[in-house]
Amino acid sequence: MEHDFEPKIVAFVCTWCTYAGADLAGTSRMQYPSNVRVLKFPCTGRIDPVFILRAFQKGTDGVLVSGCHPGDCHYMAGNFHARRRFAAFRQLLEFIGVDLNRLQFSWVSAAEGGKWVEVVTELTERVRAMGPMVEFKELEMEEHWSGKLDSPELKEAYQNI
Amino acid sequence: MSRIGVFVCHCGENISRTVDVERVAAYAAQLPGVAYATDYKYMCSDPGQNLLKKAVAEHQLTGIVVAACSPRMHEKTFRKAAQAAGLNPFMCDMANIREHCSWVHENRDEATAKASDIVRLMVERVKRGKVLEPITVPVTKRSLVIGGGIAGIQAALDIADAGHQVVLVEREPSIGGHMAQLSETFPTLDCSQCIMTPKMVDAANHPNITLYSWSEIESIDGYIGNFSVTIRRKARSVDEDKCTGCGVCMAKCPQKKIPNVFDRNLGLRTAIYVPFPQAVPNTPVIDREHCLKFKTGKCGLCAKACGPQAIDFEQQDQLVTEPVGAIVVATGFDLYSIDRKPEGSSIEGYGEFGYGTIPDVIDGLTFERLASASGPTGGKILRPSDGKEPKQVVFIQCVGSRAREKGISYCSKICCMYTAKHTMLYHHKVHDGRAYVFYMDARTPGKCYDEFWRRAVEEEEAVYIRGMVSRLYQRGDKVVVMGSDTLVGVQVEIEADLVVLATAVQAQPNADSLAQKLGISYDKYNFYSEAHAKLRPVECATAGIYLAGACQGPKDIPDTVSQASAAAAKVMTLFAKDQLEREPIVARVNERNCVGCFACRKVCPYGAIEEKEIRDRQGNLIRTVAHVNPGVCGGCGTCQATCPSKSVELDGYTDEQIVAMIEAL
Amino acid sequence: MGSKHKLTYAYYPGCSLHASAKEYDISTRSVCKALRIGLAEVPDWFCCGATPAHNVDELLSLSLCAKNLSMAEEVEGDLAVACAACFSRLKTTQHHLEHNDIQRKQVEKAIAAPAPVGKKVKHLLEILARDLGLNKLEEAVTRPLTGLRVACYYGCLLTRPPGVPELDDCEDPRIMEDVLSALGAEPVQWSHRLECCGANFTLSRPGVVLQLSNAILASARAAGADCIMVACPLCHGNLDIRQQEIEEGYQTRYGMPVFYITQMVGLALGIPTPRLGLESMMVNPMPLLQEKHLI
Amino acid sequence: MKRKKMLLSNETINIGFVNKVEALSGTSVRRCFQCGKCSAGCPMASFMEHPPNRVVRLLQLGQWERILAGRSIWYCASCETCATRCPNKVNLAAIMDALRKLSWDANGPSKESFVQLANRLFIDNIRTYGRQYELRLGAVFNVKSGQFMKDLLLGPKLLSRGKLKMFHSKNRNITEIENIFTRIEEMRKKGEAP
Ligand SMILES: Cc1cc2nc3c(=O)[nH]c(=O)nc-3n(C[C@H](O)[C@H](O)[C@H](O)COP(=O)(O)OP(=O)(O)OC[C@H]3O[C@@H](n4cnc5c(N)ncnc54)[C@H](O)[C@@H]3O)c2cc1C
Ligand SMILES: Cc1cc2nc3c(=O)[nH]c(=O)nc-3n(C[C@H](O)[C@H](O)[C@H](O)COP(=O)(O)OP(=O)(O)OC[C@H]3O[C@@H](n4cnc5c(N)ncnc54)[C@H](O)[C@@H]3O)c2cc1C
Ligand code: SF4
Ligand code: SF4
Ligand code: SF4
Ligand code: SF4
Ligand code: SF4
Ligand code: SF4
Ligand code: SF4
Ligand code: SF4
Repeated sequence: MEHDFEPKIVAFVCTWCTYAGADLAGTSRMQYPSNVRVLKFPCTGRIDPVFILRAFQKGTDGVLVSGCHPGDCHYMAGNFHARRRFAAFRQLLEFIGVDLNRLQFSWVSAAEGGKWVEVVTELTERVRAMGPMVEFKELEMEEHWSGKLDSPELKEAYQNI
Repeated sequence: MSRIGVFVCHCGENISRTVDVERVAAYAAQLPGVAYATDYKYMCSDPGQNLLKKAVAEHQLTGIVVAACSPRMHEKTFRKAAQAAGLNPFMCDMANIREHCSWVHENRDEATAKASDIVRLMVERVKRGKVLEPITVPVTKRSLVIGGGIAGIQAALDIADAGHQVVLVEREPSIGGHMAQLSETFPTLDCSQCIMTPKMVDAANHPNITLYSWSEIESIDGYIGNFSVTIRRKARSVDEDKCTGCGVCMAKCPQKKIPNVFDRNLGLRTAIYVPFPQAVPNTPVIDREHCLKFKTGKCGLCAKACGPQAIDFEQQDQLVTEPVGAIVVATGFDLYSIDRKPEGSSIEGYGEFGYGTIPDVIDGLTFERLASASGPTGGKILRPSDGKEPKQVVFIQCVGSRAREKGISYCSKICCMYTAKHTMLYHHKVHDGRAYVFYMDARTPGKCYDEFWRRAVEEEEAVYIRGMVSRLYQRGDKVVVMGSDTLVGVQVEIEADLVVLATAVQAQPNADSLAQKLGISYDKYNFYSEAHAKLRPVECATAGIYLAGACQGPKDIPDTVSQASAAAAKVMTLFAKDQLEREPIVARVNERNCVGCFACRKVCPYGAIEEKEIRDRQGNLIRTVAHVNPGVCGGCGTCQATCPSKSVELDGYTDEQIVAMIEAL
Repeated sequence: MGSKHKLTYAYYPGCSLHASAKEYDISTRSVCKALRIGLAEVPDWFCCGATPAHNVDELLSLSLCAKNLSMAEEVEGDLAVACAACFSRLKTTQHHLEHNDIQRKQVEKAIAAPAPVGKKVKHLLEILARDLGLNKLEEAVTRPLTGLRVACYYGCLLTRPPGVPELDDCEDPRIMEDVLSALGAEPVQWSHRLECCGANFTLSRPGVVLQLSNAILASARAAGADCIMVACPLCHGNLDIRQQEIEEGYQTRYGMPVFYITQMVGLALGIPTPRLGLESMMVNPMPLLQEKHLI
Repeated sequence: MKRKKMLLSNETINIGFVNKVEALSGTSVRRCFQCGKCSAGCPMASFMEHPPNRVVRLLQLGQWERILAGRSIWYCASCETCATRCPNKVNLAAIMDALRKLSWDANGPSKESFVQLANRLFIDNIRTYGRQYELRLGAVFNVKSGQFMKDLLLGPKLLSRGKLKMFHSKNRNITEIENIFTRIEEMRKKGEAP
């Protein structure tokens, strides 16, 4: 099927769970939209929210962050710290005007090839319907960045990351 | 300048069916920094690997990207090949264009475009790769076992039999743990002492085992292969080397009325004592709280009586330090206390069951002492209040377990079985007596376990009542049990002579402080956490530390012994090498930038981050910075994402590498 | 509480203390006067709704109590409550108002006023044992109740559920026994301290009450108690007023006087019996008191 | 009692009712694992056709008719024993309150009319007098329940000891009580309160 707009999707995944889950989708020959590019991390704990900001700035339209289920972290607690960090990060993103529907957090284990396909397909379709990500470009144009970064809410949100 | 080689694999037709591999290779060839790109039918085959090796030499490649299957499949293969060709193995990476591309997309153009993107990203990554050397650490082939219950004894014996030195540390005067207190054991009903005592003696006499009883861990430093343990040998007041274990001292001691904790306070002991006759070592300890000499300065009868002059009232605690390479933690469990609630709490304890104010309400371990042939009643079941033989005994299961209200939601796993055992032991000893059991579920998963329970019901005629008890109270010399039978749907009242509560298995009260010394993690109930519930059940996430027995969670003896042997096997695996080699994916601190906030230390799941003092030439402290111990770091990268000043970096996943990939998206 | 500091309370007697439990009210006032504990009755208080209200209409029950609490705000001091049922309802209401925002808003709408949560609600037992203090109480005793064996009966509502009345441990309370020991009496160990007496079924299902209260009386007797001490008019009604009926129904004889806690304190303080309302008790306590030389 | 077979299906399991009970009582019904500790200690269990644990069980299965048709809920004395001892912190006493309210609102179909009647009179008394008026409560109950002779002998004894007053003075601020009743009624009409 042809679409007017093909979003660029980036997936930040943990090597132990979601990466392996995506592998499983492959060995099972499941099909999903080809929009996604996968970046592998040792653990979601390694994922710095700045990476996500950077990806959005670089014209990515949707970001997926996915790792092990709670309690299954290969490193015991990395995904727990990641979760806490991202909870605060979402506030920040929302504050600076990113539609949170562009950002998806999920848990996909090494055995969940099907879930990987679902998550990727859903996100791709959702972002496709939303259209290209323009918020950041607008923000940069308005040069509101530094001004907004000084507001107490943003500072607090940033400190909570 | 990087000179990267890109090798695009067809995988027979697995990749080339949907990805135009030639186009991908051509695309790769023109990427900045790529010196050579080609495609080949089977990269992992010998000719494929040779192709790679040859190219490294011919094109003076500094890095390699193999665009093929998942790295989980062949990363090792190609890194080995790269190493054989003289490259640092970590300068070789794979672009996954099979599992993540050709197998999941049908459209050839889309798949080819995506494969090209994946290759581009990986090229950017390898361009910024660093030469990493595998980390090696020497291994001290001695091990420490903490806790001398059946778990600790078994692990110590296995390791010692394999020819390695073991230091076994036990907090109490004797090893043996809870198993030494048991009478007979399910599911076979062999006598606990009979199978336990030989093992205790073996452990004490083993040439490779150094036993420190009446000792505790003071501190632990170091990391896998290289721990340094300081042990506090508590003052025993008896010289272990001189004492012959004759027992004359105990016979002479005038302080004879001290409740014996080992016998759950049913029996009495002297101030100089061994907890039980078969104790190992058989050297007494003076209980300084009760000894007259320590209290009043007068007495010393024991010292006068002791032939070898072993008694030493002046003895002090001693600290010894032992270097070890591996640690087995086997500190066991404790039972939920049914005593009066702790200060300040409104719901803990079991007021409704008498708070330990009704003398004939006892717990399972007390029942074991009553039933034990070497116990205070010589194995006769006699109730504590008046020493009469009880004719109706009520057992209540799940006391404190599966009770969120008391703060414990887990099942203690062993009490269904030991209660069934208790009904049998009781019936064997009191033929005209009857055992009643209030239970919610009978949980008997184990070899011969359900059969065992059914035997209690069918042959020993224990009356099992499906329901809980709300209250116990004293009426005359009986304990009235107010229960319910949920199957019939009525209330049940039984006038019992003795009530036995199957109280919950809990972690040792000081389990958390030991864990903090060891740097291992524990759950909210203070049971120690294994690295992976299914696949690494005897390892701690902290390298070089292993778990055995009930300290990790409620366990019966078969499970405890299996886990202890497994932990010993893990120790032996570690000791099979002289040097430890591990992937060099570890974090590194940039000491110049580090502001010493230690946010990283808070999140590190491995406790790998230490404080390091930076001093000037005169030795004055300038500041304290973080330092990652590469032997301990697991490589998760959480510290890096957390560090506010970006002073810590994970090798193999540097910010530079990742940002470059994002920029190249 | 420092010795110079005067103890003054707002006082919520509750319906029963103005009717069937008037001796509880009388003795409470006498005892407090003797101990220099000031009581100022909350003017125009309403019924707390007791069990029937929350049984079928929690919002009504909470609103009635909230209204009373808000009227009590007008009177200085913590709110002293004698009846265990009122105490339980007022504490429960405060618990809900503090922990449940939705309910608090509904209640505020119903009473058309902000929800009052600040007032400390205290049972007389707490005031005697903690605010005044057991030592002070003991000092004030002029006629120790020596030799009197008493079964302290808490009933269900004084201590339950956990975390709400917070009077004492909900399964093994000691506060009544502590007060009683301070008076020189001898609390007996017995089994039915916390068992239910049938409570307000006294009207609708007296048969239930007879059965449950009989078990309590029997247990007190078996423990060798001379009498029972209660802190609740409902319990009193079931154990005292219905005692004769129980005796007839179960073909037994208890003759077990049932005192209110304040009557016991009053006796020990040497307050003349008419000011303790002893004559209102259905089971005549005089023979016992004479036998023990307590009057 | 005849025990009709329970036909379970998505239609016969009334989860809406369960949710209502959970909302009203603020406690989880599903958490109960049927240990029976509540029933073991309940002073009223022997008077109930469904002991407390079974009331919760029937709720779990959405079998509300079976509960409301019986008199178990009207025999609960609100003694809080069950709630105090439940290992799962199920507040069964609050569930009983919720069930009674739902039954009361639906005007039955409880068989235990005596208890209902007593509750009704008690609450009417509050509305009329602001406080309890025990003599009237007892008298009206006896008349309405058809037990003219009940506690006949008790009355004079109580009167003679000054425990029953022949007359009852109304609270001076009785309108405020009426206001509370009417406000709650209005809130209910508007759906603002349960
Ligand atoms: C009533 C009862 C009956 C049972 N019956 C049976 C049965 O019939 N069959 C069966 O298979 N299982 C039975 N069990 C279970 C059995 O007791 C346990 O499986 C077994 O004891 C666990 O052994 P362990 O070595 O892990 O722990 P433990 O026996 O608790 O030993 C731990 C040891 O470590 C020591 N220690 C603790 N902390 C420290 C420290 N900080 N430093 C140094 N030393 C320390 C302790 O002093 C102790 O010696 C029963 C348990 C109970 C409670
Ligand atoms: C439906 C189901 C669900 C489960 N879910 C869980 C779960 O959620 N969590 C969990 O922890 N466990 C679960 N289990 C249990 C788990 O599957 C087993 O614990 C585990 O598979 C046992 O591993 P094994 O290696 O001992 O045996 P197996 O998995 O049976 O492996 C034995 C292997 O030996 C081979 N073999 C047999 N005979 C010979 C021979 N003579 N010569 C050579 N090879 C031979 C077999 O082909 C097989 O490959 C589940 C089991 C079932 C049935
Ligand atoms: S390297 Fe991987 S993709 Fe290539 S042939 Fe081998 S298995 Fe297939
Ligand atoms: S201390 Fe002396 S007397 Fe006591 S057992 Fe040892 S050798 Fe015997
Ligand atoms: S000195 Fe102490 S231990 Fe020795 S005999 Fe006297 S009391 Fe016993
Ligand atoms: S093992 Fe049995 S008795 Fe013990 S907690 Fe589990 S279910 Fe209860
Ligand atoms: S978080 Fe960063 S700055 Fe803080 S101590 Fe760790 S490495 Fe240093
Ligand atoms: S990478 Fe992970 S394990 Fe290593 S130091 Fe950082 S947080 Fe600790
Ligand atoms: S006590 Fe609690 S868990 Fe047990 S049956 Fe009753 S409500 Fe359910
Ligand atoms: S509150 Fe009701 S159901 Fe619960 S124990 Fe008391 S009478 Fe029984």
